Amino acid sequence: MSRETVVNFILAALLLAVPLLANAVGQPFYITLATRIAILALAATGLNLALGLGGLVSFGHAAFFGIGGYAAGILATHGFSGEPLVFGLSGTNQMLVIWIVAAVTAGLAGLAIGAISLRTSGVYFIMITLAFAQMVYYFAVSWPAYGGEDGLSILVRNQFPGVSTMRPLSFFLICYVVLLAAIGLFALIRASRFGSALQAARQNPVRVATVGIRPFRIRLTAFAISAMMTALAGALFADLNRFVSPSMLSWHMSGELIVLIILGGTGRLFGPLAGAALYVIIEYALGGITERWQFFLGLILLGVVLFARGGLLGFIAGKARHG
Amino acid sequence: MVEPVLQISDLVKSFGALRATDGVTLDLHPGEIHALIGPNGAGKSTLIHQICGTVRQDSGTIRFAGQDIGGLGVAERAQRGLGRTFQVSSLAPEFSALRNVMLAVQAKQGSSFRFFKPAMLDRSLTEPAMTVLDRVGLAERARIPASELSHGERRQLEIAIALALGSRAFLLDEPMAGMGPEGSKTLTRFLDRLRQEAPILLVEHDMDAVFALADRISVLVYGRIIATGTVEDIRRDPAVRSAYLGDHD
Amino acid sequence: MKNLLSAATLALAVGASGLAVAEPVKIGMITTLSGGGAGLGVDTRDGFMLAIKQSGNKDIEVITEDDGQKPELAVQIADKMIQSDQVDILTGIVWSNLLMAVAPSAVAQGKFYVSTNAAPAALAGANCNPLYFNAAYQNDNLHEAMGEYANKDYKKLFIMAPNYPAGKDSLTGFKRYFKGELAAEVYTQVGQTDYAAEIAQIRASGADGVFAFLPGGMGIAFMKQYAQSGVNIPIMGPGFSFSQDVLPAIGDAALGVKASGQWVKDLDNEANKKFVADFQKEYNRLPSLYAVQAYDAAQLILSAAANADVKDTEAFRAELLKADIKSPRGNFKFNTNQHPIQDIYVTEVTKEGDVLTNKTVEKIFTDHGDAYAKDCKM
Amino acid sequence: MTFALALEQLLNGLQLGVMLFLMAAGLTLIFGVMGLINLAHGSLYMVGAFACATVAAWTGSFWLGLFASLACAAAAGAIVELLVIRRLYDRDHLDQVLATFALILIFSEGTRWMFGSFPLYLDIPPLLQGAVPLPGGTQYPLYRLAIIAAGALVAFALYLLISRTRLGIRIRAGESDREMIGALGVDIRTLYTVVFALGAALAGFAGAMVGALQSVQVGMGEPVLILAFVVIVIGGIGSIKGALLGALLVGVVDTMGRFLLPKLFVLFVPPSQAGMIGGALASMLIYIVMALILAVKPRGLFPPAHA
Repeated sequence: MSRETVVNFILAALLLAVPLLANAVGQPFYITLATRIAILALAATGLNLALGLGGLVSFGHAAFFGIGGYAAGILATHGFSGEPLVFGLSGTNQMLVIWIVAAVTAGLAGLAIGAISLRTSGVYFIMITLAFAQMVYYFAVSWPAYGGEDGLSILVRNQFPGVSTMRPLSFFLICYVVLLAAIGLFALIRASRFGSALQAARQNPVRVATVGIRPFRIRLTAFAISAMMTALAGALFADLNRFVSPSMLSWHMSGELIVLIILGGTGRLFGPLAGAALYVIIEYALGGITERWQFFLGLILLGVVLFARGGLLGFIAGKARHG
Repeated sequence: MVEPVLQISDLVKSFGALRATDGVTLDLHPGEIHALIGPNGAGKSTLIHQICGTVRQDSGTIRFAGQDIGGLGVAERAQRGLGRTFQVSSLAPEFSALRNVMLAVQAKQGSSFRFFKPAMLDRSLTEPAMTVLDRVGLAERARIPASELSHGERRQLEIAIALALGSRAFLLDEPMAGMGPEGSKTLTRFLDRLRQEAPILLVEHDMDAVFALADRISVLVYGRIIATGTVEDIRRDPAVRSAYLGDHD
Repeated sequence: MKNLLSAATLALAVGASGLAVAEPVKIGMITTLSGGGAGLGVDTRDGFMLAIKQSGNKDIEVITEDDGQKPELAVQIADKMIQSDQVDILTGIVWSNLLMAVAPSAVAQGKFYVSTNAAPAALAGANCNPLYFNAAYQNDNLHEAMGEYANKDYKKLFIMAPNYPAGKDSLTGFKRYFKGELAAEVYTQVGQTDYAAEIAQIRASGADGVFAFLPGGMGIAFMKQYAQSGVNIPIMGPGFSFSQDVLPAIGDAALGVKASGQWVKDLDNEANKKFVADFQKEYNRLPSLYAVQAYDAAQLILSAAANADVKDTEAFRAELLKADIKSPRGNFKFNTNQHPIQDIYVTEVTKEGDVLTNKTVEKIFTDHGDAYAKDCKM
Repeated sequence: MTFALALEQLLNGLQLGVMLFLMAAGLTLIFGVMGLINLAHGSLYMVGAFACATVAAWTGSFWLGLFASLACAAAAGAIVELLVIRRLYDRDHLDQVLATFALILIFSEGTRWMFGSFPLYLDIPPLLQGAVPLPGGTQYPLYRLAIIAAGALVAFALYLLISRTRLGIRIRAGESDREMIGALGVDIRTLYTVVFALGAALAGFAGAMVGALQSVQVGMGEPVLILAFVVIVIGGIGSIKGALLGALLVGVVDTMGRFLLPKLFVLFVPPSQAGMIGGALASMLIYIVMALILAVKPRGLFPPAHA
């Protein structure tokens, strides 16, 4: 077992142990904190597929995060009120259905946004993805039906068959399992033929075309899968907060998702989890000490980018290895 | 007469006032090594770019295996069996040599959209890739990342990739560049055998290698082919001597 | 409007200060102390803490945290305060969108929420809740007051607000009372900083007055640009557009603007004089509307805590409902939906020495409630 | 719609465009010469506004404030370049985005630390107060006309700087070939610091000019920053000409969209609905325009030849 595998295993075990312990000693807030870490890690794992494997620096993944959130919020609202949604379809409060809707919607949005954005590269790609996210953001802010800027409250957390989702620990376990499944999927994709093509397209796009693999299709597919995973996280995030608002779509959110990946270590399997854990802990610990915590967060980020390029995992587990 | 694998007629490409390719006609027959030589700035790169599709010609035709490929993209040409090697860049520098070749195998199989099966456990990828690596003499270095291979090894890897693609013709862009004398000799022997797999259009500065390998040589100067012929023809050609060999020797 | 509680307000008017309390009360204050809207949160916190300090009550513990004006952060803090710190009462949120994220789930978990500012219509009508109190107003109130005021002198108004729910509520509230003609109804972008396009429309509209709801930086930008435009149509708006926190930044451009407020600095009552003096002494600046609202919220909690155990939800709620406080606003009592019934004034921006502030022009509504109380069934 | 109103809106669009150009010129220059994507450019804009407001409050002179905004923003730019930015030139865009994102956090919270949470006051100088008559019988604020003039002047000065001066030659050389310029014996490190400070000064100047018109507060740079990025992406990153035309395009499209779209929707739906839908669409309009342009021209309208 490589050192990174050991570190990954410890990370996964810690994320599980903390809420169990918190539950045992009656400190449910730490369960909430761990749930937040799991969900942000899931969102960032989605982005990592595009950014880490594919080299696609999307500065607009908040769009997918928010689409997932709104899918959950809107379906739950209709499920609660009983008003039909569209074409006579009703809302629902079943998480499994919501997840599918969230993922499919975001996948389609990802295909549309990707189809245009992937025509560009470099800075243009960063900026056009940002522009698309801004479009969705302004749409959500000014569309009155679902709360606009005020957002949308989900009065009761959505249901999962056989689990009481209002219990913090149960909800955490759902998020945890989904996160591990996503990380597993990430690992599979990374090692697969598709993953080979995607990573090669990042390393040398021109050259990849000369062997007869079209980077555009590979990237577009990766972008859509990435969007779906991030949207799934968005739906869970909405359920965690029992609330959705355009702030999930803001460019700060996109920036934060990138931050998580870099903090943890770009392209690494558990990078997003390490990054999310670090970020939430920094936010919580610093926020408890000073109102100026963003100032210090900025300094820490700067330090990581300038001096610790491998992120947390790079620091602990050494240089990344590739197959 | 056997039909040429690659046939280029009256190819023209201008950049502003500069005619980089000025009515080039060139062909490549099965089983032969056709070397393309010329001084720096003669337009060799531009010509290669047009053949493999990264630069679009202004006029003229490129036929490959009996079909006009002048309007196709890079990937389509590669899929039809036009194998190109590069002077510097590796396919995927972070990947091992094996995974680089596997990538070529999967490209040939046209099956990049498989998401779940680990490629390393996929014998339909690993076996052909290992076979090819063995043929170019890289089997023992299969697990080394491409970026850590030596200069010559990377060249061998490039050829392995072209072989794995099942190329029906090779476009080799300065394969000898940066090689030591020993490496050059090994590679020369290898290329000598390679021509039986598929014909080679060889762009090369190393005249020893060219004269040792080439069945025919074309000389490109200022975007024009000034002579085509056997090694002996070219050695004797006065125009070539003055335009090229003159300032080289 | 039902005044079920008018009797309650006549009950012993005992000031909160100096009363010993048996049971400790833990209050969680979530407000905006960083980011663009921090000014409002700082005033909220300071107003609230002034009342707590004056009470000398050692059994009241207030935990304050910064929400950075981010809903998801506010939710996280609320979870922490409820689950970890085990607070009894939450308060302090400035913005409607953050309140909507926090309050419904807080009251669902059996905690009191006393709002110091945000008052969306969504929580005032059918979705009112016994544990949710609003010590400030209902979002529509100040806009309604301006609508009523505009009836006197204006025939044709140009009205505008940002394109978000509070903005739409604002214009709806205004139109509920304004009987004249509308020259145009314009929705601007949230956070917009350049109003040249709107000012051009105002110039061309033929309106005889402008009603603008543009809180915070938006109002500052609009007023400064309007003053330079050469358009002389009078401006009016709800109090928060011309509150003490933004007036210094607008500068003289604000002079003469009419606004509405349920509190004005120069209101002639003892509680107000004391409050303004104390606030200035403590913080060395003039209080804003937000400070007063938070001050009253703290007073309400203190008064209830003096007479009931916060763990006894029913009793504590009954004490809160009595609204047994001396508000700087003067008359103050709760409506059936636990939003205030209070007087609303029209004010004008003036200069006292070098300091811009608001002075009272007239009382436009007496004992004003809100339009949603009738839908609230508790 | 009258001629006067249309003219006024066109001027408004121009004025917005000119402001955006001041921001975009610095961004695009920095990208063109150093290949750096700088998210913290909006923070330098904020620095300019705060410097101007503070100095104007001390001295009572807007003009001294304006000078201070140039000096402070340039100084802040130079310091940031020396401490942080120069370590980023050979990094990929991802690292640059992250590091400059971190700089935004530091600048914003640092400014709040120094100046508090309340907006500062900055007034238009007496010389430029009031409005002037326009053809068509309407009036227009003198200050906005002054901004348009100042922006045009800066554009012209930049043109002269780049085409006629030694510094300009070096900048152009830096844009076309980074290795070459070092070989020519130009001190490339100093050149980069100077270019970065120049871009910062332009942003600070814009911040001060706009500060007098809007509110001087923390976070004021972010909306402008995003618009400026839209501008340079539309114009072609690295092209000053592209930045100018992109800025004017965005300024006019945005202003006209906000003005005309609600009017357009009045034809189909009731007025208050039209206001909302039109307003919503207007706020998305420039992003839609940008996406359309990039879909057709993936490297903007005027992509620099070398990139």
